[in-house]
Amino acid sequence: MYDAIYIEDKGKPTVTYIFEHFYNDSMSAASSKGMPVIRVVPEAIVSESTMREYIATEITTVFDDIISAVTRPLTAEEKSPQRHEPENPPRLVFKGNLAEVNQFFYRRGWTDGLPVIPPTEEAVAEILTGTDLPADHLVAKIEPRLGKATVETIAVNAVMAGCLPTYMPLLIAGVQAFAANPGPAMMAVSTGSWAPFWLVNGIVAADINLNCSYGAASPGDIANATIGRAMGLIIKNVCGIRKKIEDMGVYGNPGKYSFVAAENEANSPWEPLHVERGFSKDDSTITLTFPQSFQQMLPFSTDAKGILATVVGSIVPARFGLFTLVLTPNNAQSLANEGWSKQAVKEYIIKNTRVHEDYYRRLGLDAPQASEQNTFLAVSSGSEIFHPTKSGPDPVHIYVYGGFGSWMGFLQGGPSPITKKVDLPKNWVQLVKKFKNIVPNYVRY
Amino acid sequence: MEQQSTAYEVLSPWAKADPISLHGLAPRLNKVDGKTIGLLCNNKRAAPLILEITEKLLKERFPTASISRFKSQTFSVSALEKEREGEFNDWINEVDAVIAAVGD
Amino acid sequence: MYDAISIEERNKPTVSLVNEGFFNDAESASRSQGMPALRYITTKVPCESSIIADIEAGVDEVIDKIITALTKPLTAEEKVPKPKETEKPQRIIFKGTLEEVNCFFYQRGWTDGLPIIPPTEEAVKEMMTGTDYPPDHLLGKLQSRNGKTTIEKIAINAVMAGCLPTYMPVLIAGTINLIESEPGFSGYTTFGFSTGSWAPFWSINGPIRNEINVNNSSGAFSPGNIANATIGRAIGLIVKNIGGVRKGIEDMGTMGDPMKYTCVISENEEASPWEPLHVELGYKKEDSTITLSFPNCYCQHIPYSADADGILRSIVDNMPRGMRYNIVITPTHAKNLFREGYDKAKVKKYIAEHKLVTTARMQAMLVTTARQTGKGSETEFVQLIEDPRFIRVIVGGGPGAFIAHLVGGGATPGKKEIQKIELPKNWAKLVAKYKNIVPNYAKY
Amino acid sequence: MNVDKNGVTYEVLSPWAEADPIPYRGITPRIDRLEGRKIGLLRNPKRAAEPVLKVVEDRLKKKFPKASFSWFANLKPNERAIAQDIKDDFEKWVTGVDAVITAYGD
Repeated sequence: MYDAIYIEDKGKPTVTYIFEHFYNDSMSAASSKGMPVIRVVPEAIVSESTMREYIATEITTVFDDIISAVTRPLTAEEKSPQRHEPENPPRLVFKGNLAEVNQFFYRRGWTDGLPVIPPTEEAVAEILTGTDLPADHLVAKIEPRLGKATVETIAVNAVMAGCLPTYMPLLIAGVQAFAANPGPAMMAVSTGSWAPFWLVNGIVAADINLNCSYGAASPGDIANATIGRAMGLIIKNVCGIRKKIEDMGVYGNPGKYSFVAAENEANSPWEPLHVERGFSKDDSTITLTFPQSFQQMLPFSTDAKGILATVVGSIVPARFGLFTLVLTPNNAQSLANEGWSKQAVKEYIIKNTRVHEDYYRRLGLDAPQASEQNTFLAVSSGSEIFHPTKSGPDPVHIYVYGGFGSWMGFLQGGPSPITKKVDLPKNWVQLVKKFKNIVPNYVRY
Repeated sequence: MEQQSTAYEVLSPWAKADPISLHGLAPRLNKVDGKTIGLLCNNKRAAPLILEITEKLLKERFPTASISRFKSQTFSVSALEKEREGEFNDWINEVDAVIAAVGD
Repeated sequence: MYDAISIEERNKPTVSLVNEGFFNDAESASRSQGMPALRYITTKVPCESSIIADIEAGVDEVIDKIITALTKPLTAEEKVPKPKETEKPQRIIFKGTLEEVNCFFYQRGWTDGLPIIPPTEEAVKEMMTGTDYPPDHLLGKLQSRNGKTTIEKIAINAVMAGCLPTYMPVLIAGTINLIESEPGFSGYTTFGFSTGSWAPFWSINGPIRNEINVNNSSGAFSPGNIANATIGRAIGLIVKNIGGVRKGIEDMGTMGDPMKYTCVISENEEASPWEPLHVELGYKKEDSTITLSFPNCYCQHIPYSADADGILRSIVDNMPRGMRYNIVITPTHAKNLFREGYDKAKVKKYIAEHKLVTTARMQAMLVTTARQTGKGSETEFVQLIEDPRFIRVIVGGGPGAFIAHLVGGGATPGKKEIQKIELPKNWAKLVAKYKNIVPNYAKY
Repeated sequence: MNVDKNGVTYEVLSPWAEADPIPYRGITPRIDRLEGRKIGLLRNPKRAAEPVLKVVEDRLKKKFPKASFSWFANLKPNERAIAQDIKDDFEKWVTGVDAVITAYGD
């Protein structure tokens, strides 16, 4: 909708064809840019359709509406639109028992459907001990709603998600990563159901017991479970991205519940991701990507030849965007033992994953400049699947996490990673001590 | 047993947002014949087809209208193609109204 | 460890070699089979390793231990282990504030790390209104610890997950599905535990879908709908707390998988041109059912074009390898296929016949023993999917072009894979009570 | 009993299921030596199982030249050999060996 608003602002009447199911999404986008009265014409042409006769019928059906939208005089509301939302929403919104709070929040569309901890003054005050920043400090304003991510709002959503205070520094850095460029908000609303994946590096991971080993991305660890969840709630309640209204993901993605891992730096033979991306080894960082697909495979054999052949032979080109190879420490060690650096593995994958020359033309993605100018589709027009561009110089990444097994993970899709440094509060050591022993203790049976 | 006598008083998770200035729409055309109608196309697959058919219908219905196309290589010209802003503005100046297809 | 136990029972000493990461798993398995003293040795040979030098180094390090394990006389404890302490399970386990309850349950290893609703008498009683079964009704025993699966335990875990009482019939049917799941490599007893990070995926059919608001449209797999979110979560907690499958102890998933938080969809039967999944599997349209599989991949892609050729060719090109396949396609894609004469069987047949792989790239675990391929060639192609019934086609998803795959294990034609959902007598009243709990999103 | 500032406290039921205690059995007496004995090697279908046992066989042969070896494969993961159609072969094989080394190659 942004182009249409831009053109209206230049004084030219505009009308936009919108797939009928995207009406809410478009109007939210238009409101967020200050033009809630934009004229659109809903049509029934299914996204990415290629069926000419069908499109012709649909367009003919709505053509009168198109003409009317550029010629029909404006109403008073269209000339000077009025605001929907109250300017000063209350800080305290509800009072009730646990079941009532949960139902109230769910019905307001503020949760993910799972139970929340009520964000009381007391609980929010406790979680704020995790940061030196004042509660009203503005971390970022985030598209599309331009909601203000203050430290307090982050804390409220963190309490709801079940976070411990020691996760606040990561959440603040996570918000900074999400707000770093328009890419994340675009991915979060897209039909492609891209899920934010958060990789954590540096000492903060061990300090908060973030799992980097067996089952890192499975439920069972409070840090992995609640950090991703809190970011999901922030995307909902600060960015204003709600399912079926702004988030038009066709199928959705279970990765949107929480998809968080720490890199298994201790067992990786290579420099950790944050060092590769220019941070100091002593820094802690959080890195955001938006995979659409998560594929797991066993390598054809566990030596370098087998691992690389599995990657090259199994990458699926139509799942375009960034490719991140997840290796267990064993697989990384096998490659390193045979002299492979991370960079060499990445270059090997870029050079050797190929498709037929006409592949991208058949997909309708053949404009070569598309990939040069596009911030998040690192696809090419030739036979190479991965084509480094100005905006996506590094289309292949490698993360090392997981237990001592041979499974490999393919995270596919989305724009280039965004990495932000995690700033720790002054009393970090005491804080860590206070919360570090909250871990599961499984009885033997 | 939950003792329901007292309850949780809770803070809102829904962030504040600064009120943004709201804009009205540009004045509409009084007729289409004789005007230059811009067709704006993004790079989603269905968009070119939608506009191709729209152009055909416009020409049939308004023989004296003229058509000018602009093709964006990304999903949104103004948001992402800063370097083409000049070209885009020139195009807007040339046309009297715009029909956009995002082909989502 | 099962064969080692069989051999010990036949009076032959054994020693088992396991990867060092599986120490907890081996110990848990031997205890649960009643032979806690079973001798096993952990090695540093990486899982699934095919590197001979690593294997030799790993074996050389423990060869003396292997000999000792077969020859060193038994201790008194090994001959006659102390009988297992009878667990004295308390029904009421804790008393405290919301924060304390959450912390206590998490530290006991009973949660997934997310907040729970405290399962008080009152809350469990409300949950039990969702079923006509008495609390102590025993459905069976759930692997690995053979936990007694009573209706009350299901209700307690359901409260923790945040379920509404109307989900109880679904949870009971889902749990029965796990209990009766095929032993071995097609069912829960492998996929709940294995290194492959397989996640139970539940698809719901029949009238109950709409009565409890299970999302089958945009974002069905995303957070935001209480039914999709909490039904999968509750069964995850049941697997943990009744089955005793805990991460890093019994669940040896290497990388982990967010699908284990919850992975639930219902079929959009109204908009599908085909018979729904449960009708295909022999149930009546008016029955409600829950169908189980165990994917470890979740992949999405767009079709090459919107017609049958473009949809089917893109599916064949984009499907990841697995043993069993779920393909979720939108009603629009389904209608386009239907218009060109494709029923579900024909879609499956097309995919099975066109998805080829060289025998060299065919991995043993992907096939049954009859097609074990061994070394193979780079030029000889075989069908990756030997039986089209290994593919499930589910119609769901909102507007948009994408196609989704959930691939791994599941679809066990002719064996347990689907369970009918039985409703309590007062169902209509219950539905009326809880049906309007839905999100209402403010405009901005 | 703790009561938080909201005056709310919960008395909660255990989610951890009961399980019947299984009678524990001891393991079978060991053999006194490997030399001259017949050692069974049992593999599962995981890729590393066979090469691991081959190395074990090689090392033991060097240490105990008069020991003999007998292989058995159970190629169905997590299914007991005694629960399959290979049951009879398995029973016969177990009877014929003096001790068994298994590798799960997991």
